[in-house]
Amino acid sequence: MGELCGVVGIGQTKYAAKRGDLSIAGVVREAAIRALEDAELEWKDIDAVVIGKAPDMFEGVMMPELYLADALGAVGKPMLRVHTAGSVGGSTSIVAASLIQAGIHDRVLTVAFEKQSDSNAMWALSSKQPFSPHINAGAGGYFAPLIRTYIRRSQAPDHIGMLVAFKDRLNALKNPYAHLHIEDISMQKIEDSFMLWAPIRYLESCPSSDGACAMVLAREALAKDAPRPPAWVLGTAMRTEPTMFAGREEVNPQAGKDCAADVYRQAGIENPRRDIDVAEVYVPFSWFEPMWMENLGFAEDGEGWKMTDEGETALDGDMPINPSGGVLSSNPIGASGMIRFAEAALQVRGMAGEHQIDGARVALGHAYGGGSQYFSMWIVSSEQP
Amino acid sequence: MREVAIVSFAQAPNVRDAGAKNEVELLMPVAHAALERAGLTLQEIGFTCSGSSDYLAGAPFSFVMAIDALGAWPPISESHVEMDGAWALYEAWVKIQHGAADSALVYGFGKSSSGEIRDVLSLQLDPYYVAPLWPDSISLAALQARALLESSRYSEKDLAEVAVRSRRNARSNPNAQLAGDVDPAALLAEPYLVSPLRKHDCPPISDGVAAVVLAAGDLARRICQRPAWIRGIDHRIEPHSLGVRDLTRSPSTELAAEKAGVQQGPIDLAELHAPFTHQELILRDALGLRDDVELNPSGGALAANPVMVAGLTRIGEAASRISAGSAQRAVAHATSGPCLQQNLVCVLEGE
Amino acid sequence: MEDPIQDITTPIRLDYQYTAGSATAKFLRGLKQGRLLGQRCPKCAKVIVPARGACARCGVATEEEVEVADRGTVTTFCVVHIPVPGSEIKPPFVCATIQLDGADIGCFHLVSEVSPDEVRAGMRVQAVWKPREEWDHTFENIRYFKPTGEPDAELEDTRGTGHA
Amino acid sequence: MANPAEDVLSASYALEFSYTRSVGPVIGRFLTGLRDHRIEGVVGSDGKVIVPPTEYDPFTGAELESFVEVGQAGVVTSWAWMAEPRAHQPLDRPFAWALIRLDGADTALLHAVDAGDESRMSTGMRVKVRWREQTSGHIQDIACFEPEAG
Repeated sequence: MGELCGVVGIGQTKYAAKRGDLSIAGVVREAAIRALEDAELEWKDIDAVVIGKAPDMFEGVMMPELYLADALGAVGKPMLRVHTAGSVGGSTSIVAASLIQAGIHDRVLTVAFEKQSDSNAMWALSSKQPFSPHINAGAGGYFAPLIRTYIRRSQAPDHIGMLVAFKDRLNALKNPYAHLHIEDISMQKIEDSFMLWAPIRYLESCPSSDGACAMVLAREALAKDAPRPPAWVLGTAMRTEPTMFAGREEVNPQAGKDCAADVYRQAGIENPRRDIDVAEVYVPFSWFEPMWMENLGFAEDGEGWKMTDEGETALDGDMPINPSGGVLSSNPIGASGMIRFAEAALQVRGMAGEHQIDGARVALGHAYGGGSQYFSMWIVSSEQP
Repeated sequence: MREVAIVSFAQAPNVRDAGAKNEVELLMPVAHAALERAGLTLQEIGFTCSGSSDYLAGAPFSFVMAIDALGAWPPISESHVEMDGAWALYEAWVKIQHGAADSALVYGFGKSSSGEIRDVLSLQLDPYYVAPLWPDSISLAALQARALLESSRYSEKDLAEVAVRSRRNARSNPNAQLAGDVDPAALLAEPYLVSPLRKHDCPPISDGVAAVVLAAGDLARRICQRPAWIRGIDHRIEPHSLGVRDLTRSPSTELAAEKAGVQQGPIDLAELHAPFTHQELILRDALGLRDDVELNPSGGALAANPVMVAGLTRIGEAASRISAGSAQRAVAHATSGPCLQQNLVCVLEGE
Repeated sequence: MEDPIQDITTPIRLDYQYTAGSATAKFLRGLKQGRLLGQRCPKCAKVIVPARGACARCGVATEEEVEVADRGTVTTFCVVHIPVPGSEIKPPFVCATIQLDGADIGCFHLVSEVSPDEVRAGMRVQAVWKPREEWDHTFENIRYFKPTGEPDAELEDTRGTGHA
Repeated sequence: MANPAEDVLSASYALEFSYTRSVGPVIGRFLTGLRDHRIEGVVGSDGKVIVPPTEYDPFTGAELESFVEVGQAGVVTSWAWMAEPRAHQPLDRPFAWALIRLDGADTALLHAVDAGDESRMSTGMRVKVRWREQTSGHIQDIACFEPEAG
């Protein structure tokens, strides 16, 4: 079905609380140039640009792709802007891939970014829409109760969340692009960190980052000739369900299960735990690792936390999750999903550097957003199908 | 390329202020009407894609609640562009080309009445050099209009005649806001709003929703008596800074038209997303439309301009006329950004 | 010569007129009268509170008005230790999902008059309203929920699998 | 705040925030120039001088870094008469929005012209910068432009 799509170039900025050295265009540009360099291509080689980010209010620029057209060499080309809440970085990658898979373009540049420091990430807090029927306690106030439900149902021990945070923060030390490099990280340090929304501690939460991620995607013939090994896209999937309805399962959402089943089917994956070598999974609060392990079918319901507890999700475990340090270590919101997709591709290209998983052949990139209701995933492989 | 057609189109009446109805309440009947006309349920649809803007709504993640209108259970394969619904249609078309879906529901929604749309659109501008000065959307269009008028290709009377035709055509469009018979001389006697533009040169402020259903090949033929086949669709963008562009031309429209194959056959009618009278003239030239082409039979964006919807509506209006048999080959156009920065061109044909 | 410019400040202010949807308006008008109004889905028969004008699962309009109790069951919660900007509530406080008696969906509100350590899923709670003269079109007419002292309700989902 | 005439609950609210934007080297250099009453452009891929300087070439996407100082007066290439200025705009009395090609530049800059009356505006007319009394490195350091002749 369709053309085969390969990832031939990947670029990331250094993620930081504030990239005070760059404009918004400068941020997207840094990632885009690195992706072009990786692919050994120039602007003129790119046929179309697909850009994604989270709400425009972070930067106070409406539809910033209009202003960014010049910086991304998009003038005279098609340019699309995707926004699917937190999953947007993943969805953006998928839209870009579909332009190749549909046979419309030869090479597509896709970029996702956020420059949250422009608003000190405070946008949502500065104005409150009238007539909101609910009491709002921030993002953590929404997700922490879901975590509590997970803990209650699975009877997971309290330290699991801290264990995830410890592992991801250790991994981040091996990733030069990661925002948070906490050299003296320890379980004790995490336990001692400030409680935000119990059971979520400060060091179990994602930071707010500036940064961008970019990829160059190419059709089969061009990807085969790329200077560095491509990551072949074996499957892509997106699923959405409504935020609130009677009886909605919010901890282990159906949309996530359906999305995983769809992407596995496309990629010929029968047993994800066995067939996938490494996964980059969107974990903004530590406890979401075990929750997603179950949602993704890596563990039985109620058993996800055991993977973390037994070290299976660590760099040297049999199912490494987030070798890059994950969203817990770098979180330019609109780009966070694309970083997952790109890191999965880096792994199968053998280009992940110090956090490379030896022999990684098949990898999953995962993103979610909204009230755990938007999902996007892709499977990439070192081997051309 | 797979054959893909528009098999159904629905829209809400465009109004100055939809009042008590929020986006979900506006969208629900329209989305369901589009599905019903196609004889499909949401669960039979392969892909759903929408277009809208948070800044229009004045709240982040404004598209998330819109999902509530659809009945997205079991979960659906779905995406969203922060653009006019016309680009959502493009994304859906790509998905069908890929073979990942055989049908798609596409919708756009926007309540321009919530904020001061002239100021809201200022935030589309360069955030360092231009947005801090708050030039409003009508002023920018006026700069473009003067450049066109002084190029000697068109006069203020030509602009007024675009408005006259728009309102005349809109008389037969029950969803239009501005319709009627007006005299160009009377329009020209009105004062300037932002010179050289008068009120009639500018779009009304509109709340609106539109939805279309796309289907591929035999499915389209089965569910629609006369599908409007998408024979070509393309979109292009220009540099952002107004000061580096030739505002009297639309090179991105020219390029998109060439890629979409506009000139590969005779065009019966065109639905152009020109919120301002002079922009219709620029677009007509860019598309190379002959004088015998029926222009904006719906009245176009001058008769109703729901931001984030009006481009998709143009495609839907053109498709409806093909499905009704009153046109054989049509071009539909959508625009985005200040002074026609980004343009999409779609060529539609009957069997 | 001063240092080169690295940052600029650009204030942005946009004025909006926000209109509550008609279903939300009905819910808020009910609150102003001290009533909690939901709507029953004509398709799945579930009662949705706050009324939203739509059953998101079925994608149909909801019209039938159903008044629900101002007491219910905590289904889950968290303890917020940081201040919520723009809010007068002092941390730590309990933010809970509460399924009101007669409703089939939870709403978010605060739980107080109990130590955060003692709050648990299944706990029965009832609304503590502000004085009537302070009531307006807002859920904040209910100051918070407090425990009723009834025995805990049994929650349906302890198997850990989706019941949706 | 409720409107009793209809079944509508509506209220006004403001989406308000002061964004702090890091500007990067190119925009930073231009703004630094403004602070010091100097206007600089950048040389584009085709050798044309772009003012205000874009970080990347509008047509080729190339990185631009060759700066040149341009004049503080120039020619109006198009304009629009703002009879009723809106909140936040540079002037609170009727003025013209104009695209202005400064001497030595090949592209136009968008700003306000304080011409007093529409009859004093024309395409091709010459205008010059009026600096704000206190400059701080912001596009608003240019208070507006004014007709060069008198």
